[in-house]
Amino acid sequence: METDRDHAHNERDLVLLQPVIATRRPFYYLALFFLGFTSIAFFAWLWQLKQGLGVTGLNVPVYWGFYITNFVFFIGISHAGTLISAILRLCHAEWRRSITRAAEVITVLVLFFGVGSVIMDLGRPERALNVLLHPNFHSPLLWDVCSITVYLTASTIYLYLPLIPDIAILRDHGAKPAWLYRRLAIGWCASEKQKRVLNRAISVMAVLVIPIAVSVHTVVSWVFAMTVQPMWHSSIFGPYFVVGAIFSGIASLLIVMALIRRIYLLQDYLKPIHFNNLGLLLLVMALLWFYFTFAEFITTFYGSDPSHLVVFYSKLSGRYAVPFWTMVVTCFIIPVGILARRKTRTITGCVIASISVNIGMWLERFTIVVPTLSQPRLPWAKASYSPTWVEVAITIGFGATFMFLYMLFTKFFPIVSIWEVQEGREMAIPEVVERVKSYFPGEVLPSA
Amino acid sequence: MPRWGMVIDLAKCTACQACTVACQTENNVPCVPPKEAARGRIISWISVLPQIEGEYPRLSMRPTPLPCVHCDNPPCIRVCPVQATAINPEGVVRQIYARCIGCRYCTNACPYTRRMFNWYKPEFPGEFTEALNPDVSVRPKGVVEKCTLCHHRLQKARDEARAAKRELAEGDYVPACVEICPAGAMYFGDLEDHNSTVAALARSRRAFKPLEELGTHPKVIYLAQGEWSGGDGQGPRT
Amino acid sequence: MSFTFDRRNFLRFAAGGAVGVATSGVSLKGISTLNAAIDSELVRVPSGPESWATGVCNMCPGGCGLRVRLIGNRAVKIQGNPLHPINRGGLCPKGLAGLQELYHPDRLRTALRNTGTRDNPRWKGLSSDEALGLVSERMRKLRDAGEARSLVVVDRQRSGLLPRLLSRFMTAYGSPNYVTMPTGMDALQAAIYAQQGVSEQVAYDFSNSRYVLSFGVNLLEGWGAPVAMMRAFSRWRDAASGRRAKLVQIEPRFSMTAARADEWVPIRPGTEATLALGMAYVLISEGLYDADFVREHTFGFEDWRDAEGNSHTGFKSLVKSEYRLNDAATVTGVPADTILRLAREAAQNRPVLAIGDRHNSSLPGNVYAAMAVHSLNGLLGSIDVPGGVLVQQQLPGQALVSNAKDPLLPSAQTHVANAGELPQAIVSKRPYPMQMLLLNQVNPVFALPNGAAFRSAMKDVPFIVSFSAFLDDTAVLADLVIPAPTGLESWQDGGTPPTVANAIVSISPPAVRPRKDVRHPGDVMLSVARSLGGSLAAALPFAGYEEFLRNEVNGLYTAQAGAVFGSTLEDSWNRLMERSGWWAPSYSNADELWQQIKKQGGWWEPAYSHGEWSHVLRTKSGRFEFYSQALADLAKQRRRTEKIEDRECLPHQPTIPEATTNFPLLLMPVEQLPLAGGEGAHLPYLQQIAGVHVFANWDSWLEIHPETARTFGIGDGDSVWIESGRGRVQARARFYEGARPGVVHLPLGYGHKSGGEWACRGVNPLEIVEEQPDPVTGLPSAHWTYVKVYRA
Amino acid sequence: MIVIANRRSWCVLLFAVAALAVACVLVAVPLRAQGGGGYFIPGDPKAGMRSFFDKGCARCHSALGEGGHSAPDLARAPTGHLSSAELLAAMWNHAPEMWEKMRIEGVAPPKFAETDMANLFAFLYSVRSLDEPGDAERGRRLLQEKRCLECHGVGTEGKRQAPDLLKWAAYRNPVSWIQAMWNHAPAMQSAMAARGVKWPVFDGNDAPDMIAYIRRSAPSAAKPAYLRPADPEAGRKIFREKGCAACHAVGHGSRTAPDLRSRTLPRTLGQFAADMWNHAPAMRASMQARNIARPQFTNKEMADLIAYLFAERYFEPAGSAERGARLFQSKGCASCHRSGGAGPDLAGASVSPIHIATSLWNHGPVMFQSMQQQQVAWPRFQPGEVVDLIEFLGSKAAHRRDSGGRQ
Repeated sequence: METDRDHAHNERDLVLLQPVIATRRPFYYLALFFLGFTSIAFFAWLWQLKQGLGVTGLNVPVYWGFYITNFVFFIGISHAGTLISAILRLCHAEWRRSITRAAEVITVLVLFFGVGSVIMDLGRPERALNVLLHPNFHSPLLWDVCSITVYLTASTIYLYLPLIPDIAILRDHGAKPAWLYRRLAIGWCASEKQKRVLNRAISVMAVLVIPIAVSVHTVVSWVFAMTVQPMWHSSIFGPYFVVGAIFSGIASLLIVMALIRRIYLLQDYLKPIHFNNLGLLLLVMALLWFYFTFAEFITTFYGSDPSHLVVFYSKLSGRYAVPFWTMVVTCFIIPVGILARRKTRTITGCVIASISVNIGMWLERFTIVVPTLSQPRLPWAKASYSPTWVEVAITIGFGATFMFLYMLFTKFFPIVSIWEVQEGREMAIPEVVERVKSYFPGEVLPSA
Repeated sequence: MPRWGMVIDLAKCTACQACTVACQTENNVPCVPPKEAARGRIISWISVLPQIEGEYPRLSMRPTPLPCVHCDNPPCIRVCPVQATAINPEGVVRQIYARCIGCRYCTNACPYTRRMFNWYKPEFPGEFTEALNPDVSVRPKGVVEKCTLCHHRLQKARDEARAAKRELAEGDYVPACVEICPAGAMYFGDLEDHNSTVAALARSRRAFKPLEELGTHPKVIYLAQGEWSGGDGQGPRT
Repeated sequence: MSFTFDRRNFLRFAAGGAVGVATSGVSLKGISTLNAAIDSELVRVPSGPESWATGVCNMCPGGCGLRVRLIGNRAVKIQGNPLHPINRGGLCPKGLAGLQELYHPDRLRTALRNTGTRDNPRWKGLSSDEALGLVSERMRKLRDAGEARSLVVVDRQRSGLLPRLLSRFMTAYGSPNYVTMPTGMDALQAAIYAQQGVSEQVAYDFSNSRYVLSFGVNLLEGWGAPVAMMRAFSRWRDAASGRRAKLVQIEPRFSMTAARADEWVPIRPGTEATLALGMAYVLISEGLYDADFVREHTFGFEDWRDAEGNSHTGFKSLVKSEYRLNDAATVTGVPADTILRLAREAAQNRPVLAIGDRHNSSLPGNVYAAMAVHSLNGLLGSIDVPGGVLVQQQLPGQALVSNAKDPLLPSAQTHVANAGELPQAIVSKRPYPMQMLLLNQVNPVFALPNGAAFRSAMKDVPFIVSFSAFLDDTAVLADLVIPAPTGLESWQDGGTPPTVANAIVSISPPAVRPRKDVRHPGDVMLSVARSLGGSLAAALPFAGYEEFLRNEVNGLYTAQAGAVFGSTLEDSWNRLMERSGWWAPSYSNADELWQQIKKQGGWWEPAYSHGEWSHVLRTKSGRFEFYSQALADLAKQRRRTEKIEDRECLPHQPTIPEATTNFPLLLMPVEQLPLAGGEGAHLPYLQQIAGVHVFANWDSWLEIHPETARTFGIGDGDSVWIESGRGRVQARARFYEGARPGVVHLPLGYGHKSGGEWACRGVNPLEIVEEQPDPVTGLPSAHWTYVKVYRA
Repeated sequence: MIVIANRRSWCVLLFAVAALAVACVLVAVPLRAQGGGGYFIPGDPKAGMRSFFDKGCARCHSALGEGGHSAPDLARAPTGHLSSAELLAAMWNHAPEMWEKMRIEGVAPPKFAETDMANLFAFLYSVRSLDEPGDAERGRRLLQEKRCLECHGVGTEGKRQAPDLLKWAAYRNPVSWIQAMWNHAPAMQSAMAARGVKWPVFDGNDAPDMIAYIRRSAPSAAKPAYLRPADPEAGRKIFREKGCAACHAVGHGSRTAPDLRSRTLPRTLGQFAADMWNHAPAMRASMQARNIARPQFTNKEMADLIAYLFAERYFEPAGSAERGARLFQSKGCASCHRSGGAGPDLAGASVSPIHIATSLWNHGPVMFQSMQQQQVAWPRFQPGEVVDLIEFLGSKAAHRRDSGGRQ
């Protein structure tokens, strides 16, 4: 029952196909720019492969540094997508419709970099498949392997399913390469049956993906928490990491949205309200994050286990005070300062807060990984860790490559879900009306 | 089945670090170049921890030779994703170099920081290769290595005992560090055998285990330094 | 185009899957290739038949015996010889590192001849035979010219058989100038001579002592016979030995010895003598000293009158007037009750050993301070009793030349007595100009406090030969360098190490084939003797060093005493026997003895008979002299006067220079076991473990108390200059709580100028220490250098 | 210089003598028990020393100072001479005390094989026969008291009528000293008689003490001259050839001179030799009376002779089986050790002190425990009683074996 107005809107939605169809020159420059970093990172990795991990700044006892920080950070960001979009979907938050795709892509892409970071970190990456040949199910790292694999599969499916109708649209618009879209559309013709199947599949995946996502980051936290090392061995780590993950995920999503909005001129689709809503969510997460951080540190402080306190003070006032307090400022003071006020919760405000949060969350990962390692229980040499160019290059390269792949994605698929927006426009409004009405006493409505 | 263990008498240790060097020569542990040493890349399966406390002039030092303590409940084994480290029935925690993927999770899980990583390909400048022990394989870059309690010596001792048609006796199998200790501060043997020296020492009132509170159940046991007790004719006070 | 899961789609997926598996299969193969490639970078260790050889450790004078594990002809492991009485199977890290010395990349491959100048050497390789020819030619010329006496040999060892060969060579050649390197124990030795009249090496019966007072001696850090010392330390703490002995370390710095001691007494630097005399005050005033011993066997305790009727101050009145308890406490900074307690404890826990003055293996202390400390041994009757101060047994055999020179009189008019005074003798051309210098594995330019003087004096010597395995700081100034073998590739021998009482001879055949064109100095000297012919050839009629050793073993056999190294059990048995007058040797002729020595590592005298006063108290009075008549004679002789002060002959506190505003900090060089004796910096094994207490390695560090550092604006790990009146060196500051405020420490053994990249790391504190000759012996001692420290 | 020259010539003489010795046996104790001959102590003292350390005896006990110090030095306590049976008796009587101490210290009593025990006995026996280094101070007093210095000099001290004692300063072994003195005894005796000096008698450690003083007074550390291990087999020959056997008996009834196996004779070799010196005038008189030539000895001969006598003294003369049987009843052994009793029937074993000592260690602790439970006191034996008991058990065993053979 499409109205004309809807139809007109639908026609206008085709602007979303624009990035796929037409590519302007700056895109190539930007791509080259990113690829430049990628190639430096690649070279750095080859160097590392040839020489060994000695080319990093790692040492005894700081065996983990940038790579593992990146791993946790990237896996954290991956919660942007799938989790947020799944939660919003399940909550029938209708404003989600134009942002879910952007979020889900982040998830899928960034997961590769999470896994990639671990591969970078391996002394013998060529033996990585030993995790399948000789799995040790007692190892939290193996749990990670499992949960990340499941998560990657699930979120890829979860990305793909809502993509099918859009791919069909692309196919129908003769986007090239046609064979790609033909194949990927797997015969979508928007029949009622297909829609029903698809919607059910998406709902099922949304339900599935939430526990998987929670598990992923819990398990990541367990990599640390399952050891007996001071300030790693903490039961709060699971939820703490999940919250942190969602926190940084939302922040990343906000940044990406702002970029897309700006570059592809999608102001109509990514409106201040989206930023406002996500900003509020970010605010909530900032408060939650602070709560967890506070709980974690206050417990350690009152527990006064000497080995824990050494790490505690190295963060609060010792060698890691700068990253630590920067983290507190960037993760809490700046975002809360900006987002708590209606006036500053603008798009720019949100982006500033998000960048700040991402920096802060990276630092949080860093101050979790490194200080504990550099203050072992037994007094070895006071170890200090500073990364080498290899680690920095690979870290930047990972960021750049992620951006590049993300750009590439927007060149093949619409970054805002066309059909969902359309569907929302067509079906959601009455649905919402009905739903809201159902919240209140009054006439009993016949079921829809 | 024996349970191999070591007892280190801190009262006798002079912190000379002969154990460190003996271990290096026995187990083909390379010396890293000075630049790498300065970056904390020295590989040493047993090192002496100085453990200095206090302020001038009230100072104390407890130099502690620390090898892998071969926990009965080793935190490192649980975390290895590829089962590259395992505890054998005789209680020796070993590393399978050919399987290790070099993730260094075990090195981080070890509360004693007694697992070492090969940051580079091991280098033996000049003719140092001549001094390599054929009983111990040289580790490639990128894998974790650790104290094996000189397991190759156990195999050799077993073979010799078998050839002589007798049981393995106390003292047949001793790791290089224990063997060399000039002060005789280190003891090695079967903790399960109640008559062995180590078992007797492990029962001593001076005995304590490193980081015992973590529940790792180390099989390297220390004897506290004790104090001089004046002219009362008593032995070392505990 | 329906969205169905039909057959065609299925096939399509299947095909895709197959392709995927195939590609991953290929990549798996690639991965395994990569894996194999990385692993194949590894050194494959060749196997071979295993065998064991005996050895003698020559990494320090400690005299340990080795067992060397061989695979084929490769030495793969050094262990202690379990039969050797010094180390009983144990070994220090230095001995273990001998393996790296053998296979060291910086070793000299051939003999080298300097065809350039001393300042700008150009090295030309030549065969050892050619080099040998050069040496004999030079020596012949010198001898023919009637200047035989101007040949100087500087030897490394003091005990053992090579010194015997060298000194015999020198005697036959006609030169009195056979000298050894000064050691840290020289002042101590002089004090023993002054008070006991004994010029043999002093020995301490550590393992039977019950109370050891170390006045700043770094007992556990490479002093004396390091492994024997560690074994004694272990015995002090062995429950089976009945009672734990107490080690009291009196030292300003919290050294490793202080850390391992039962009590550490931090003391104001340089006031050890006052503390010792303060303790003597307590012992005397409380009547705790060994009155019998003092009455029967000492001289100069009470005030006395000499033959001319002049009255002299006795030790008792000296102590009672000048070193009262409270005064001593004020001077030393050690609380009076601590001094009181230490003295009482010592008196109640005999036998007591007092060792000092403060010195380490390369820097001697002060003679008067050493006498003050040794006086405690006299007061407490610790002379030649079990657990006391002993006198080293002389090796039996045909010693043609006595090496024992009067330690108080190094500078005789006829010869040079000590490498330390060689620069002075060379430069001043007194007693006569030196024409040729032969350095046997010594590095005086690096190791002596007057190394710089040595370096410049070397320019005045026309011909210098160095036996050295490395082109070290001294060898680089020589005209001819003959590569010396390292411990495992030649015949080795060792004598009784310092501080050990029982006579020991260790001998071992070469364990491996020589790596390079090396020549044992003994072989060189023997072939020189042969080619010079005449009396020289007659004095040393041996084809090679092995034959010389064999001949020395004959000497051991004729002594009809002692035993080949055996298990502790056999030693106990032999000791039991010898003590009751029976000798049950395991050999019946010299040949058997030789074979057994080669197999077991050596021969020794397991028993020591105590209380042979005529032997251990050889002073004028035949007693232990609190008032040293030898010193009195020396002073009279030197000043050509009969009038000397009592003070010159009695132990006393030497004066201590004060800090100045320019140089406010006292620099005390310290020694670590790995680089003890200034040797070992070229060995990575040792570089890795030196400085463990400050987490330093491969480099010098400046130990500084955090408070002191903050006063001078220095942070932990800062690179700083340490400047004295002589010059400045740069090192990294390390905060060390164990450094006394106002005192800084630099480790010895670092900062070679030549000898390979590894050896040349860090700085040599001897470059900036002030040279202060000891007032009595004239030997270089260097304990008082004030410095300033500032950020680089 | 004269002193040195003399010393050297003495040394040469000594070495010449020593070189003659077949020197693969130690002190008074022959090692090769299997080597034949009748005077050998079964067991190897050096191996016994290993047992002494390895079996943990040395943890508490010492032997001449080597070993632990919390229990008696077995070379010194008890002070008298002990034969093998007496060693056993001492061990038996103290066993419960030792076990109790071991129990408190958490040490398991060691188990012995019979050869171990034989070696241990050999070790204890020989170590007990060694002289201890003397006390020089006491030696100096003795030299005065015994009026030696009225003729002899020691360096600057004493008179010059007789040779300076420093001439022999190299001699470490009291036996060497006594031998030298013995050979000159007649001359000395007359010189002393002329001066009215009483014949000096050396008790206990007198001789080593004096030797220690003389050594201490030597101008520089004298190169020591030791005795080589002696040969009891040769000693037996000397005993016969020098005519000792004419008067002395060795455990076979009394003759005119004392039985040389008597347990009242001193414990150590040196003291034994000194005893010989002490009786020199009496012996001389007795010899003169019987017209026997006074024997002269080289120091090796003297050592061999004493070695032979010590080998003899290891064994006790046979006891009485009858007394043994009574003891077996009175000490309460019979209440358990009978056929069907709580303890094993002791018949059927070849019995020797070493066998009993081995069983004592291997089974004793259990036996002691069960005795305690039954509140039976641990029996104590006098040395002679042990011999009787052995005799009894031996005869009983023989009886059983015989009857067994008949069945």
